[in-house]
Amino acid sequence: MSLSSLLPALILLSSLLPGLAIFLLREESHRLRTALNLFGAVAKLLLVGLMIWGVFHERVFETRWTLAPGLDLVLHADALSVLFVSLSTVLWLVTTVYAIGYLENTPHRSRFFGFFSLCVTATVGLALAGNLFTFVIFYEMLTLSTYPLVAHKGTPMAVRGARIYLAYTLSGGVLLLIGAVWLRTIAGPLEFVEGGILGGLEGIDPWALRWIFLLLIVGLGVKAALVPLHGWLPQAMVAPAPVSALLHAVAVVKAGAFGIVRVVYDVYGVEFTAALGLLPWLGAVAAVTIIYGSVKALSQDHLKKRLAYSTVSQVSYIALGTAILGPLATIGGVVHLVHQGVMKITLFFAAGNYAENLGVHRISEMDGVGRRMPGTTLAFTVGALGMIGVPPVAGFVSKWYLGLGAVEAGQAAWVVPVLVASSLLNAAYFLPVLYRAWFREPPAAWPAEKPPAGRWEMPGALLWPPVVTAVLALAAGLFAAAPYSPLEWAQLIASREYAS
Amino acid sequence: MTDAHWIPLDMLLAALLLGLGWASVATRDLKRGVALFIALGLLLAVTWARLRAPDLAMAEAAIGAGIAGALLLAALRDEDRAVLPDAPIGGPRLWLLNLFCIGLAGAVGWGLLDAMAGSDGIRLAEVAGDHIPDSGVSNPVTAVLLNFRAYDTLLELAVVLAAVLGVLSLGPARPGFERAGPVLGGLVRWLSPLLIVTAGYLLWVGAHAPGGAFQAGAMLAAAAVLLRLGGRADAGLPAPGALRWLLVAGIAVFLVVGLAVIAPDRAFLQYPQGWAGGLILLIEAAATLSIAVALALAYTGGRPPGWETAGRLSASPSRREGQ
Amino acid sequence: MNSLLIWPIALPLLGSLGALVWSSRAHLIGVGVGILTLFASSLVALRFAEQGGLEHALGGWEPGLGIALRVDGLAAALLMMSSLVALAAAVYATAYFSDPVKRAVFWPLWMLLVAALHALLLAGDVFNVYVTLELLGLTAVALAALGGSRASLRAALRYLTVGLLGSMAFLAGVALLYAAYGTLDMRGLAGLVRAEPAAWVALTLMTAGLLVKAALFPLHFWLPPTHANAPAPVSAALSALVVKAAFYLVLRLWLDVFDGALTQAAASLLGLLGAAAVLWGSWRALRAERLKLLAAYSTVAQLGYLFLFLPLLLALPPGPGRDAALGGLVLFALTHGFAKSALFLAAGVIQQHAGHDRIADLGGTARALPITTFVLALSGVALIGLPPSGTFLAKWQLMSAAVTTGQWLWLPVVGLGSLLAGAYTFRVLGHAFGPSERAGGVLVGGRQEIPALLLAIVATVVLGLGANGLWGFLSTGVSVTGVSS
Amino acid sequence: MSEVLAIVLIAAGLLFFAAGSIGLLRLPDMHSRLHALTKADNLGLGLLAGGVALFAGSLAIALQLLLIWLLVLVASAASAHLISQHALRRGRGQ
Amino acid sequence: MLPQEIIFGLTGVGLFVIGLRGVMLHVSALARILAINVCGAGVFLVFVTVAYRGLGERPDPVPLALVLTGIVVAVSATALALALARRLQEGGDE
Repeated sequence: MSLSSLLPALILLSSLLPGLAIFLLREESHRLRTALNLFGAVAKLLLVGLMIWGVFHERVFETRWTLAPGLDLVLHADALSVLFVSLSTVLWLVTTVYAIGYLENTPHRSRFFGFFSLCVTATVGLALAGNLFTFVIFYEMLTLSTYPLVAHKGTPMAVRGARIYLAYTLSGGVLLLIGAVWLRTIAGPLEFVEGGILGGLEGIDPWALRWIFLLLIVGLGVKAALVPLHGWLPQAMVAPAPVSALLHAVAVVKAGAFGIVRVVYDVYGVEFTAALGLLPWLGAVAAVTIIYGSVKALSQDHLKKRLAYSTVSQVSYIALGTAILGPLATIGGVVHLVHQGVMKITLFFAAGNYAENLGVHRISEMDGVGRRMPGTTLAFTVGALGMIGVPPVAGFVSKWYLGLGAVEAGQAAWVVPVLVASSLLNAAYFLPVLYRAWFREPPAAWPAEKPPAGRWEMPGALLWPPVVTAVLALAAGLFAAAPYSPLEWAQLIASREYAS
Repeated sequence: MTDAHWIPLDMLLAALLLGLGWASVATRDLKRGVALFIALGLLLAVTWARLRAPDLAMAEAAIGAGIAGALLLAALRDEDRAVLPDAPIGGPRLWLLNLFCIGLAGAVGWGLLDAMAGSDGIRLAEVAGDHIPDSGVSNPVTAVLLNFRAYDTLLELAVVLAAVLGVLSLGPARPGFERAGPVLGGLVRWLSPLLIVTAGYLLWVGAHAPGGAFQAGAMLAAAAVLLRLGGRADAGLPAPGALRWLLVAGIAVFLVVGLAVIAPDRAFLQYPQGWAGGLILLIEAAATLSIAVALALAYTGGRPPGWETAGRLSASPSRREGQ
Repeated sequence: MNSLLIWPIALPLLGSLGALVWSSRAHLIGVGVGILTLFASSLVALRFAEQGGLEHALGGWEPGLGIALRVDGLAAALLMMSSLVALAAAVYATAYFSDPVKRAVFWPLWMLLVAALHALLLAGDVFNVYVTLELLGLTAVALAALGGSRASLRAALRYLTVGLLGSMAFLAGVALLYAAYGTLDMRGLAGLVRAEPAAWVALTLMTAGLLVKAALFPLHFWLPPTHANAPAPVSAALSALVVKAAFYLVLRLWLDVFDGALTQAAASLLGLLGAAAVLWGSWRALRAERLKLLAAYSTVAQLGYLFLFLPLLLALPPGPGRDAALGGLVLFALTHGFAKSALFLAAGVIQQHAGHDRIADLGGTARALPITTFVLALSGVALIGLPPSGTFLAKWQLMSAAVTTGQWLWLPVVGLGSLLAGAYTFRVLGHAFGPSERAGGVLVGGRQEIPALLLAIVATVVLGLGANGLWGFLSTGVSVTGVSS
Repeated sequence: MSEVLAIVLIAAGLLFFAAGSIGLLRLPDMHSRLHALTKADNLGLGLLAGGVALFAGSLAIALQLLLIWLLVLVASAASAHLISQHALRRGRGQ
Repeated sequence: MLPQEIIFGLTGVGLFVIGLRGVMLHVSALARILAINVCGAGVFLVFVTVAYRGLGERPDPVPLALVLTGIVVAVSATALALALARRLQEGGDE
């Protein structure tokens, strides 16, 4: 087998094998576990780097393994998958570092990091999936590997949250499965092709395709937390901070959004979807979700809950981008896949730090954290501003392209108001937090303060990840025009999607 | 006499069969039920004889009515209440059941008549007849049992073994009966040797006349039953160690013969030319013993004393135990 | 001559005799014979893969007058599964029984059971099938009764009564077949059976008898108490192999023997019963309070899936579509066999460790028995039908066939069944990962945990990723049965 | 000639059987019933056997029939004895 | 088709159904076992009827052999069932 046919498989194994090895480790062997984790993360990063270079130069990477007649497990690297792979790989490295610090001296770490690695394996598998069948497989694997992470603490609340999460995602999985089987049976092997495949097929009942679209989108919408399928997300925030970070930024929610992008662009084809008259509905759902999420976020005092609802709203920008016909909107949606991830992970890291260091969980307790923990709060600020869409942070770029796309598609009439309204709402639920953090007097005593350790406000393993991701968020905005920037990839993708 | 002349008698026989069958199942008094069932068995034996199946007549009388009857009677002694409660189910459900049964009878009867009407009535009779000369025996039934369909018979012995192992696993044997008085004792002393001789005779004639391993085995078992009724709790069976060997003898010989004859051009249980008769007799002899022991053990209703230790070898195995 | 075919039957039969005579070495004989039997079965499978359908005319008499053993893809696949599962369960059993009497009687019966299973899978003669059914039934009952408790004895007695009734119905059908067509050889019958009352009544009687033994809803009532109260290795064999043997015969009759006399309506009726079994079984499994009872009800449900395939197979025209569905069916049966036996063995470990198998009190199991908990999870994945288990591919084929034939009803059934399966699996896991209120417990050794683990891995990984070969394997011996012709 | 005799014997045997059966049904208490039954049946069977033996007209078969008759005699005598003994012990003559 | 085939064939079916009904009707183990045996007797009768080819002809030996096998299987099953029922009355292990 040549490298080009092995590389995708290697990228999976780089996290799968360490994960399985970690399961077998005894609880005490902390060093070895850390080594395995970082080794896997770095190895994956290098392999992905190789792949980016290759894809940029039109090299084809594909691993194919037949599971049953007509059912191939295909791992294939195209521009879109590379974008998502690199996002998850980079953020996995950062999150691993954070998690190692966060879980220091807590029980069941082998179990945790084992499932942690499986979770990332599933995500990368999703990203590289070359057909709908493969996508479904990793989609279910993701459900399986995240459930133990959500339930990790083992408290009744955690178990309950995990059960709700499972109920939602399994049901979604079943619908997705039925849709996929149906489509596979009437339309043949559903290899993802830029520009879509169904448009070219003759003699398929459009109504069948509409029903299948509904099944697929509902199945994916559960993970993407489209209203009204978002119920699990606020419940799942009982998970440990690194898990929430992963769930919201890379793994679960993103998997759903990514799936929607795949289905619309590479299965149905965006023009064909439009021809079926499905885009407006998708757009409507996205818009409702954006507004609803923001409104709900306003009323949350619990920091992670507010962030969770903000995710509900922000991820739907991606759906919104796909729902608007036209390359600019596509760019906006796709690039937000990355930007939202970077910014949201920053926010969750920060929230985790507050809880870890000061026992601060609620916004009402955040008075003056900025002075106690300047680094963390700085990162939090960057993320928050990005979410609002303040230039030059990445979030601005996404919203800008979404706006342009709406204008280009002549749908500015309803899209722009949605964008403006959501941005105002974002400001409304983030700025007060920043104000408290920086300008209010800190309380006499924090709810549960840890003795300051070392030179920094807290251990480096916890401090640097948010700082790094914040810098990334800034960079993605500042150097949006530079080669290899997320925006450039998004443009590459858009050009290929609309080439056909 | 032709079949036409027999019709009235056959009708009578059929009516008796149905009546006895119905009565033995319908009665609430289990004692009566068992007695009627034994009568049904004997009447079936008569029916087999009428239908020109003397081998079956013997087997039915010895096993179907004899051994099974003995087992049921012994079981009656265990039953706390030999009288059943009135109508376990009744009212509409009973009517539904009856309706179902009538429908079923109609359907199956319909199917059977259709089947017999559509058939040439010869079936395998001719083929079997043609091959009896090279089967090693002249009694067609024995030819089928121990040559054409010997594999069935092998598995059938396994069924007997399985049932006996089940019985043995369930507990120790029932206590025996008190020693018999002079009359019964004398009868037993008289009869049991006679039965053993008869068994040997049946085994021998099985090759060319009605009889064979199963009838013979049943005879031996009957002797054991008699001995037990006469007051011998062990039913005249040998020591447990030997019992294990006797139990497996039938299948062992059968299987070994079957495997031994295998050759590149010869199948499992395909007896070499000229050997068939002897091998069949050998197998039947072993089978007779196994069947007799099995039925006798089944009648005693459990493990004979000392069974557990009989199978042990000197070295007791080192084994970590669960639970 | 293919005298090879007799060995998977003869070896365990010899073994049981040996185990009865030398009962102190019984466990060694049991495992040794298990290995040999697996070897023999593998040879049979290999020979089949080379030559296609195999036939061995016992006694050298032409089938009809004599009895033939036959092997096609279906039989070979199930033969391999049953040998593997039986071996794993045997290794497990060497450390299971503490009562010497039970241990001494377990081994001969166990090997008789295996012999009966293999004889049934290879049988090419309907009356011989009846004998093997009785052998299977009696050994299964005797083994199930080894549980010893009142509950298990009552269950065993009911199992026996119901089973005998089933056999009688089957035998009546055999009588009709012989009366009508004058042969008992399956292939001979397949050529003769016409669409006429005799055939219909015979098929109905035989199928009804088998459905009782295959515990198809609503004839499943005897299964949960029996499987839940038998010793763990026995439950494993009962759930994974014995009920499936009855289903295998239904398949034989419907696809081969009575191919000429069938109607879609009849198949759809079985499909409906299967659907009811899926939903009802899964629901009761969800409500079950004991782990083994849960496993037993899940068996009822999983058997339902197998019956869902029947109307599809009948509706599909011969060709790749039908082969794909048939492969899915076999894959489903295999995966369930391995997963369910693993689940029962794991349940046995838990029961021996904690002294009970109440789901609500499983707390701490994950810490005390990590491997066993892992087995629970893996087999759960297979029961739900999540990737990478073989069940996932099988369900995909099932639903795909449902779409092709327009039998939409089965899609929601499969979906709902999977969700319920997920619910009961994660209910168990949730408790197992919960905090423990009691410390310690009996030590359980690798001899019991490892076999279960291997079985579960086969079900969830091997059969999932390596399944593709199966379809090719099945469509080799077309000649014998015309299953896929 | 012998056939006539045979038929006569068989008829007589049947007569005894009938008598025995009637006795079984009509007589008041158990012991007398047993009495009627055993005597009648044994004699009846003997006559039947004799008749059938004459029909068969072969010594071997005649001996076999004789043997059967003797066995039945012994068995029925013993069983009759056991039944009455049992009945006495239970103390229910009536 | 001989009249006997109809007479005894239908009788066999009748016994089969009678036995079936008995099993479904009764709850007592012993009664059910009895009923199953009656059921079996019915099936055997069908087989023997199928084998019967008239007074003049040798009957088909194959069904007769099957019935012989069936009788032995039936008695084995009966023995196991009775033992189970007895153990159950003694109350099992506990």
